[in-house]
Amino acid sequence: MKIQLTQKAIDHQKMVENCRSKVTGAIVLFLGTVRELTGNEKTLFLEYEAFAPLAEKSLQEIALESKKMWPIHQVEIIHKLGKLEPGETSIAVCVSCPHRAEAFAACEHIMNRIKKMVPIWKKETNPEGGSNWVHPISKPTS
Amino acid sequence: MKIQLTQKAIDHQKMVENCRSKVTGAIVLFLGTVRELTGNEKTLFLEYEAFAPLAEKSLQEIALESKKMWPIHQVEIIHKLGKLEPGETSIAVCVSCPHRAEAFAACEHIMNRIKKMVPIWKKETNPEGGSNWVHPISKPTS
Amino acid sequence: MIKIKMFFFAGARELVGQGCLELEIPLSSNIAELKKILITKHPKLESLANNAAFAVNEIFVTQDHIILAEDSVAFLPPFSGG
Amino acid sequence: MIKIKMFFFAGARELVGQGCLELEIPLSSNIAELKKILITKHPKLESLANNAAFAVNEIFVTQDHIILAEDSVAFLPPFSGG
Repeated sequence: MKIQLTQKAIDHQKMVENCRSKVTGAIVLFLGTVRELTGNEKTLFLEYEAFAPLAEKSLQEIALESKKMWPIHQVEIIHKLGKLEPGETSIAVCVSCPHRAEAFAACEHIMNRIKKMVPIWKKETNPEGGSNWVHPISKPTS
Repeated sequence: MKIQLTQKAIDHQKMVENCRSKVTGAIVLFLGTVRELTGNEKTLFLEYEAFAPLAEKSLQEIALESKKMWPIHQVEIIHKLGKLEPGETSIAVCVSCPHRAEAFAACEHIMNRIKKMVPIWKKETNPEGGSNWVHPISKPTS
Repeated sequence: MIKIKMFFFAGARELVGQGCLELEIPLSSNIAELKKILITKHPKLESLANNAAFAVNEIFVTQDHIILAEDSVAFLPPFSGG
Repeated sequence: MIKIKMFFFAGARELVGQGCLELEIPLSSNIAELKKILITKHPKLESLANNAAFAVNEIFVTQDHIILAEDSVAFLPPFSGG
């Protein structure tokens, strides 16, 4: 199990290889990437900020909770912080399980929980230089 | 859209980069990997065989069908044929979509369809040299 | 009688002993009738034949599909790819 | 009165103008009461405060959690990670 907040580019290739094993038949990797357009709003870049100690603890708890729900062999979660440009990976979750249905369910569950439970925030800056923090009141954005 | 049957190792890193875009927020990669144990049966290696022209056509149809069901930006499917050892990737499916729920659903759907619809077969060889073709009568193995 | 080409894959190929053979079948035979002919020639194929899919000229077909002269017919045991 | 440390993040940090400040609050205040004190000092925080989560000493707490002297309290606006 590896949980990490980082300022560096996320190496998803390495995550997959860390999750690969001879005892599992399925690896699911999810990458969240920065979109240039949200509706009609153009994004020049994003900045991610975390309450790091609690964010790491929350990610740990989500991973442990998921290991109780599915036969997860290996799970890695890495979230990038700082400035990100369109196309870049902001988050990567990789899971290996004996069978594919479990791996898909576990990986998606982990992402849903991260969106709801982890104290990380993003600020959008548009090409005109305007910026705003994204604080979804009703429902989390994806 | 890229569909491929190959004798070479699957480069999933490249598949992810081909699916990455500024207009999508989610990439899901699935890897099917060879398990060393199925129940109590040990596997030394697998051999995959395809009815290639029809398998490629079936994979194309599955990808096109999925593009009608979800807003898929890019999809790549690669299946390795020939001899594979435990831990190796036999199949990789990579999908990018605007949002994560779509990407998970599309990728899992594609895998479920591949298991049912594509004329590819595997033969298991155990450490004692015994081998048998896997022809699931009632339900497909994962 | 018409001449067709039969292709066998995976377990079926091993049971028949070859991947491809020429076969003569009655005019206007369909896939269900072809299956019976194949089982008569190769009784070991019966279990696989009852669960196999068939393709003619690289297109999946149903049991009532009529086979024509020179057709290439593929015997496809239950799939295990992925 | 007791002294606590307040930490603000993201939009809340920008509205308050700083990420960290010391604050005096009445003895035995809970999170709900702290919120009222914060909104009185920084009226612009109201909307975020009503939707924020709070953590004390790096543990999530509920509205009725009693704050102790020297506690580190984090004001966590709705999350948008991932």
